[in-house]
Amino acid sequence: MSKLDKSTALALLRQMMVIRDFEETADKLCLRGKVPGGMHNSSGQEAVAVGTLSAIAKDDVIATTHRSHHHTLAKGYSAKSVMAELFTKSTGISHGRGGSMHLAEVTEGHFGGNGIVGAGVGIAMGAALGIQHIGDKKIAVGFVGDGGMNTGRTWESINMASIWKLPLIILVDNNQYAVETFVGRVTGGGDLAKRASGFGLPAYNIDGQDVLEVRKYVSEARERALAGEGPTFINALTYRYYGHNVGEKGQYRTQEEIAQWRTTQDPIDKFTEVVISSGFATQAEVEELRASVRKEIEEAVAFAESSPEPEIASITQGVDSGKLGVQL
Amino acid sequence: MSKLDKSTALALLRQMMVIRDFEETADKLCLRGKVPGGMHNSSGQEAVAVGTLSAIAKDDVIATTHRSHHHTLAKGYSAKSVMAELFTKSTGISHGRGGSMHLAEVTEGHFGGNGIVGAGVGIAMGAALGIQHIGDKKIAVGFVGDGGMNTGRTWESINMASIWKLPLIILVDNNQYAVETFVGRVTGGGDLAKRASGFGLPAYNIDGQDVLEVRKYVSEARERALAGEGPTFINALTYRYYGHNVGEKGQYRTQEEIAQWRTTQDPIDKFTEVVISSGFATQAEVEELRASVRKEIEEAVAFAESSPEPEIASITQGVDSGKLGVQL
Amino acid sequence: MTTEVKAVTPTYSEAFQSGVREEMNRNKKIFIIGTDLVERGGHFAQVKGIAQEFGLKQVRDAPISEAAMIAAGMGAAMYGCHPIVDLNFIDFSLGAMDEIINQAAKIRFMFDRPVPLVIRATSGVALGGAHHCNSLESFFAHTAGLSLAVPSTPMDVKGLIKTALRNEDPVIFLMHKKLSGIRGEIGDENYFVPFGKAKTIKAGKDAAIITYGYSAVTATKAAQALEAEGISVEVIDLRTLYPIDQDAIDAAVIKFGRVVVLDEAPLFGSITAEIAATASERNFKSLKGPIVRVGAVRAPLSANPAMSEAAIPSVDQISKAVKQVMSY
Amino acid sequence: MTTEVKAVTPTYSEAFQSGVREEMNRNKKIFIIGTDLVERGGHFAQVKGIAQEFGLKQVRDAPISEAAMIAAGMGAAMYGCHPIVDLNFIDFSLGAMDEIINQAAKIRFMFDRPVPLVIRATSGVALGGAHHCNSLESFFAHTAGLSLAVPSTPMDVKGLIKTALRNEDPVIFLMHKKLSGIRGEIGDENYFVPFGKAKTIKAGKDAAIITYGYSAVTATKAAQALEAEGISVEVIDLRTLYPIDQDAIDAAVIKFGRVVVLDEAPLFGSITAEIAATASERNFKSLKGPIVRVGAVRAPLSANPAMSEAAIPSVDQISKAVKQVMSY
Ligand SMILES: Cc1ncc(C[n+]2csc(CCOP(=O)(O)OP(=O)(O)O)c2C)c(N)n1
Ligand SMILES: Cc1ncc(C[n+]2csc(CCOP(=O)(O)OP(=O)(O)O)c2C)c(N)n1
Ligand SMILES: [Mg+2]
Ligand SMILES: [Mg+2]
Repeated sequence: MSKLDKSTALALLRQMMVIRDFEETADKLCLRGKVPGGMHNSSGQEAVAVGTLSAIAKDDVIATTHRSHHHTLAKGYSAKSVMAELFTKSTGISHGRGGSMHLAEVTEGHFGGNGIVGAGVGIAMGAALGIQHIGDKKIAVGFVGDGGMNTGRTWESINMASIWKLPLIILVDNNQYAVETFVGRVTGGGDLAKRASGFGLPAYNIDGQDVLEVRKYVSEARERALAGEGPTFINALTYRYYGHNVGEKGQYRTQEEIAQWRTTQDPIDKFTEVVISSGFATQAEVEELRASVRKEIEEAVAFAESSPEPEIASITQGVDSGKLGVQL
Repeated sequence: MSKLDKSTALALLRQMMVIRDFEETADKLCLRGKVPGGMHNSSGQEAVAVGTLSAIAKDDVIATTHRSHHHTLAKGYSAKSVMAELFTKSTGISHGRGGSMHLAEVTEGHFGGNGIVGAGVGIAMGAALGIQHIGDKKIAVGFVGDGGMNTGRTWESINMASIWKLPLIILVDNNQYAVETFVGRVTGGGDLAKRASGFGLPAYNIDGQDVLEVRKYVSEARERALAGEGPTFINALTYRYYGHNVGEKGQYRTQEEIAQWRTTQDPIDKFTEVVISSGFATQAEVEELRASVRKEIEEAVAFAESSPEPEIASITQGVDSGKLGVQL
Repeated sequence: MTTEVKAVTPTYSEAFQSGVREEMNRNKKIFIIGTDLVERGGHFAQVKGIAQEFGLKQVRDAPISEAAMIAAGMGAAMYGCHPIVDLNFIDFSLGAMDEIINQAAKIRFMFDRPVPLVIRATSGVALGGAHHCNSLESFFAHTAGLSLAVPSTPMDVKGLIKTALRNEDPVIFLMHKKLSGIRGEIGDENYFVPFGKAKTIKAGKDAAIITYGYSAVTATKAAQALEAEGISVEVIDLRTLYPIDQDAIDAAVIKFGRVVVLDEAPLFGSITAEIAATASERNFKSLKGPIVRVGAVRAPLSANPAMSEAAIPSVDQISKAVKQVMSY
Repeated sequence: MTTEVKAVTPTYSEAFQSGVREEMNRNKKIFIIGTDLVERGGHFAQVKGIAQEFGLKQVRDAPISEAAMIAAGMGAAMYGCHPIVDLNFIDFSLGAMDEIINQAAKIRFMFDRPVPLVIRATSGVALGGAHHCNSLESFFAHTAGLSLAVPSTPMDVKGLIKTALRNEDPVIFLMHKKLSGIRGEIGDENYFVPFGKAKTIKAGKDAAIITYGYSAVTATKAAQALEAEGISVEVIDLRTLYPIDQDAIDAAVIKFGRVVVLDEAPLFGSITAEIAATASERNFKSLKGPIVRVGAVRAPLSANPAMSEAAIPSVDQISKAVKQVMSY
């Protein structure tokens, strides 16, 4: 990976700002009833998403979890189409069928969020198998939460990727909590990279608040995958600022803990410092960037608000091809 | 564990002989159509079963796999009741309902063989939870094959046992093949103890052909479990002499490999040497032991042959209690 | 002078708490496993406060490992405990189907050992989209060895869970999402609802709707609407789907000869088919015309609320079905 | 003088091979994943020789990881391949139900992306006991997004698998254990059997038996026995359960008014209920009496062959059912 240049740096920063603003805006809209079924706010986890997605190619594959707005935006989808999906509008990325948990654009390599913890890694592993089978020069990334690290299927898939040397990255978006359960309480051994390395693949615990670190590890993993050296496991330590689902608080962690992460470990703040200290932007320019992001998100909300609902009559369309019954 | 004494040594040896004779006899009977649905011969794996079961208490719990004659005999069930079950007779340990794969006597801590690869560890883990909940001074052992090491549910259960410090031993009866698939071909990382230790429990790769080694590790693991220190993972390397299911050969391994294990690593031969060199028995006494075992197995066959078939009319009995509908 | 305080009746979720508490008070072998139960009290507050009252041994927060959770409950049940495994959403049972269908359901038959295990989950169509709204009743009802409760009122929740916890069979206990907050009377400590006894929730003279769960609410609305049109419909709430109250179904067919069977599962292959087919077979001559089934469209659910709602039976659709049976 | 060699017709398993080979020859995106496929050719020789002919990229031996196998197939299918996942026994699908029911079945609807995936397995009641004889047809048929083939002849095996491999829907392909060795003609390269088209395997004048799979064989035997008693029964083999040939079912009801629906799943909640209920509802007036369903008892299967056999419909039972419909 080449040295950081100005345009890349600003792009990374802006993308993280888009995610933060998107999430905080959507959260408030959700509290106002605009997001049917609720949503999982990823604020605090921007560097994992942006670091990863900026290090892979546009048509590489991702499959992810119930908490995937950040991955989806970082993959390059517009705030409009994601916001509209949260509103379950026809203009949403999944045409209102999926909602917040089921953002996807399979033709472009977004193999979907998922309502089922642990399912995403398997789908990404399958995509990596498809890539290997066809011989394409691509990779797949399977996102999973710390909670998803205790689903057996995830380890089945990691093993399969390991023995078949599939071009896969398993990316743990480790925000340290599964709903209200601290990772340390339910994760035997505690060290996820160690766990993974027992399945025979390179495995790293990294700082998920440092967008450049994430970017670097993912980039190297991608190179290995493209070289036919198989999968890599990356456990990125991060933190979620809001409740599991919108509006949830709970006593499972202290306000001090949240404040500590927010004030000392914020991925956007940290990278803003890098950007400024590297001379890529002044504080004023950063504020300008933030303002342009604000505008983008406002437009996304307006777009989502004004978009039409899906056709109710379509509810039985697209279930299957209907062609199995045709005599060939 | 105390030093090996004569009666223990002879008991261990005899138990291994019982298993070997049982399996080779049953195998032939199976080829003659006496064992409906076939059976999985455990010849070669005697030390794993006898080493384990001799190191735990009579009312400790086991749950095992499709290949479990040896575990069942070593737990102390008579060759008669096991053979009769293979014949699916009413006098069988599971009354003919279970057959070769489903030997059980739950009231006595045999929680069953299993038709499903990987299911046994979960059941044993649950039993260990029951033990812990009630506060009994017992442990549970979950047997699993090398093939079962790639089922996700097994790792879910290992993790659960690890975080809850359950009194459980995970015992890999690692005969190196799953049907025709060599363990090395499908097991990412290759080192099962390393895999397990990533889940935060003591884990060992041991020689499964040495009954005393197995006995020692299991005994120590049991002590830890009873002391509230949680589960232990033991991967015992062994070898299966016959095909996966009776009558199967296949090209997946060489005759030389089989001969090599049989002649240099046979658990009964190896332990016979120990017994003789320790002065616990002469060669002649060993032959007498063998003869008494022969007689026992012959009686078991006669018993199974002459036992009545289960009542056909019973096929709908015992499905549920029938009492949920009673007004309390 | 005393002020009479009108007590607020408990919610459907509180009814569950109440039944579980009472039974836990008399039976220490009852304990609860699931995610986020201790602090949060479960996603629907169904076990709120129980950990605080009974301690952390009686309420265990589990990793996200559904297969292991069921295995844990099953093994502990075989050992002699009476666990409740709280799966949160019934959709997540799909990750533990072997444990439920192949293991827990079959152990009593195979091994003559009861499995006193309650598997609780919310079910039904509500917000949440395709992965959180599966109607799996027909899977469980079809499986020999399982019983299945589907209460629609606080009274029945409490009465049925208490019956389940006094018996020794594996019970799937489905609580409909949309009913979580409804309030109603609950019985006292000695009030038990037997399985397999339907309840007439509205009497009628002309035709019967046989249903369960949230559909009982919709059916009652339809019946009220039809009342205005001079059609008097009886609404029968089955309360459990296995055992099923065949007597009540037969009586309705004989009495009215006009029967609608309703639920919100996709119609093709739903449990309504079983009800209608068996009812037709048993009392064909009493039928004035065919039994009419009403169910959901054959499609996954959408996140969009209007689409989701349109997929399941509406009051209008139900009324239409009743009018159809009235037309005979 | 030339000696005419009477060619032996292929087996049911060979028919599968033949169809798969032909389709693999034209479409390199078809590949097969499962356990013990390469050397052994699968437990029923269903893919024997294919690895040798097409290479190890096209036939992959998998670890025992059913969830990951389905995930692998699904992800690769989404990517653009057309995998066949061979689950060996359909019972093992219980370890991959989320991948099948919640994921593969719903992706097309949610994400507008086809999932061209064939899941092949043997099914049906035979030797093997409770864990190897689950009849899960109703699970799959009930699931929107899945199609389900249940061929009873070599001709249909080949014709249906070729159709499945030319289409883009997820298909569950169930081959009955007891039929593995039967021989029969198979079609040539251009012979395709469409889904949703039943086949009359024996014409009759008085009544119809609607069935599929091995029950088609039992039904034909019953029909032959009844012929001697002067009752002429038509036997209709559905061949696929979804899409189902409603036209053929309707026609049978209309023509005969006397219909038996048969399979070997436990009767309560089996797919026969769907068939009978819908048929009754659609053409009630044509019925001379109720449709009679015949199925297995509500119990797990036993290892004892006579018990197992007694659990499923016998020729006698079927004949009795036909006589019952003849009595109207
Ligand atoms: C199989 C399954 N079990 C349980 C749930 C309910 N659930 C949804 S999100 C969640 C926590 C997931 O935690 P983690 O994997 O750490 O992801 P995060 O929410 O922190 O992003 C749970 C338990 C689910 N969706 N799927
Ligand atoms: C879930 C599941 N998948 C596949 C099978 C088919 N099967 C039975 S035994 C076996 C191999 C098991 O290998 P291993 O665990 O090493 O045990 P071993 O036979 O060597 O004792 C397989 C694949 C099964 N019974 N269950
Ligand atoms: Mg988390
Ligand atoms: Mg093995």
